[in-house]
Amino acid sequence: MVVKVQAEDFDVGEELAALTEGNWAIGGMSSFVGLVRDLGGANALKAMTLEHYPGMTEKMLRAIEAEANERWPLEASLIVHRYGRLEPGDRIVLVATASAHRQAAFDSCAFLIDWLKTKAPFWKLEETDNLGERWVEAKQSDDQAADRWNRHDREAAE
Amino acid sequence: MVVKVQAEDFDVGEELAALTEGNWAIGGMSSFVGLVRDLGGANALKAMTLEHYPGMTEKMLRAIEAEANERWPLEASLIVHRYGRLEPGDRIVLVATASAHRQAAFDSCAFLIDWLKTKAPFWKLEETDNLGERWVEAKQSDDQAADRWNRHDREAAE
Amino acid sequence: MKILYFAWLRQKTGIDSENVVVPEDVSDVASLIEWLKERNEKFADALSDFGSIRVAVNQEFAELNAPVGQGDEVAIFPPMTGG
Amino acid sequence: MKILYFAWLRQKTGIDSENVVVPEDVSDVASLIEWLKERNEKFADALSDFGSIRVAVNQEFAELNAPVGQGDEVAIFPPMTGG
Repeated sequence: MVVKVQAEDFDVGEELAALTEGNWAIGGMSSFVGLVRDLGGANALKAMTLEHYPGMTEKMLRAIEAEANERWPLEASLIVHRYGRLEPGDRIVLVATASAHRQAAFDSCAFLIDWLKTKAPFWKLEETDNLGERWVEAKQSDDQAADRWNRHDREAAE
Repeated sequence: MVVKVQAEDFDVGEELAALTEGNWAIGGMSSFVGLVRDLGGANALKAMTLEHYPGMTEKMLRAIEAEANERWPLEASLIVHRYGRLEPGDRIVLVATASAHRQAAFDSCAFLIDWLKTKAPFWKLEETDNLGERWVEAKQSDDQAADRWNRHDREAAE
Repeated sequence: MKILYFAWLRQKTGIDSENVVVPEDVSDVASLIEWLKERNEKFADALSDFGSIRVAVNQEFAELNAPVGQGDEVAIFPPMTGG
Repeated sequence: MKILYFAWLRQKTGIDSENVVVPEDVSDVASLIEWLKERNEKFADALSDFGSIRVAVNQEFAELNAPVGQGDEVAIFPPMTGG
């Protein structure tokens, strides 16, 4: 279980190689990289600044990674999340999980990224030419994606 | 859309970086790496040799990648599959998909790997100390995982 | 009590972090926010809508009825947008 | 007709690739397999169970009733285990 909260960029290849290195019980590793997107047009993005809550961020990322490790039989897991000023195409976040079985790797990786979207104390400030600075609003679709994982629990319990 | 069928190992970081490089419409990239697993014990694995059907393999991988691109709004996709003799911990396959939206990236990546398990013309020969050489048998659970994607179609059509 | 403000709550209040002595009748998150709103116009504006703010007490998410006291670290921020 | 064998079908028949002239009554996958089984013991054994073999004609998966002819490339193999 690794958690990194940092301003610098990360090397996806190095991070993923370190995750599986020497562990022959791993059959599959699932990973997700979130990037600063710019769809262009009238509101072309100049930059996105990520603010976070130092201390709480690390604590919560460690807690959710521990929960993923309780829910699925993981051999290794990793969350790297950047903060600070980023530009279009820059990497924001890397989540990776490895397991003997591919489905556990896939599901736990999706669980972690859904969770990060709604429960990690990060806030995004977008800078665009036309609209100036604007705080990104939380999306209902992200809450619904995160809630999926609770529903699974409830269904299993019924 | 990139398909590579090769004996040599691949560099995950390089492959993934090339996939998203310069495309600012990408918000998320999902990837999966399959590795040669050895759970140890009495049947500890010495090696796994992958045989494939040159020509048909590339053709089918291109076809399934095209189908993923029809089903989901992908900005980029990649399949790298090795053949030949591999040892525990070696990488076998890399699948990666990138989209403006994370759910499209996740689902299409899962679709491709489920498909590869059952429909790509590869066969695995395991060498163990105790049992000698043994062809890996197709798993019913893999067929069911691949069939999920057909069910989704049927449900959507009903 | 240490209070932290993030994102547009930091911008609207003009404060990122402060140490305050709260009156005795400030006993939970709701009464703390009511007290902060009475400080000045900026706070009244920033904290006007309970629905758009989230609170953590000692780095754990907290509801409006969660107790707060003099030694606590309280953070006030909008809904998170990580990942 | 070019016929390819993979995995344990290659091992059991002892052949990875061959060019054969098939009789005229071999018109589909099923009749091709029946004809191959009559060649010798190895083929009879390798092809004894339809359920454990898969066939591709010109690099497309094919059912037992799929037509085959002199110019085709036919591959015979066990269920795939890629990924």
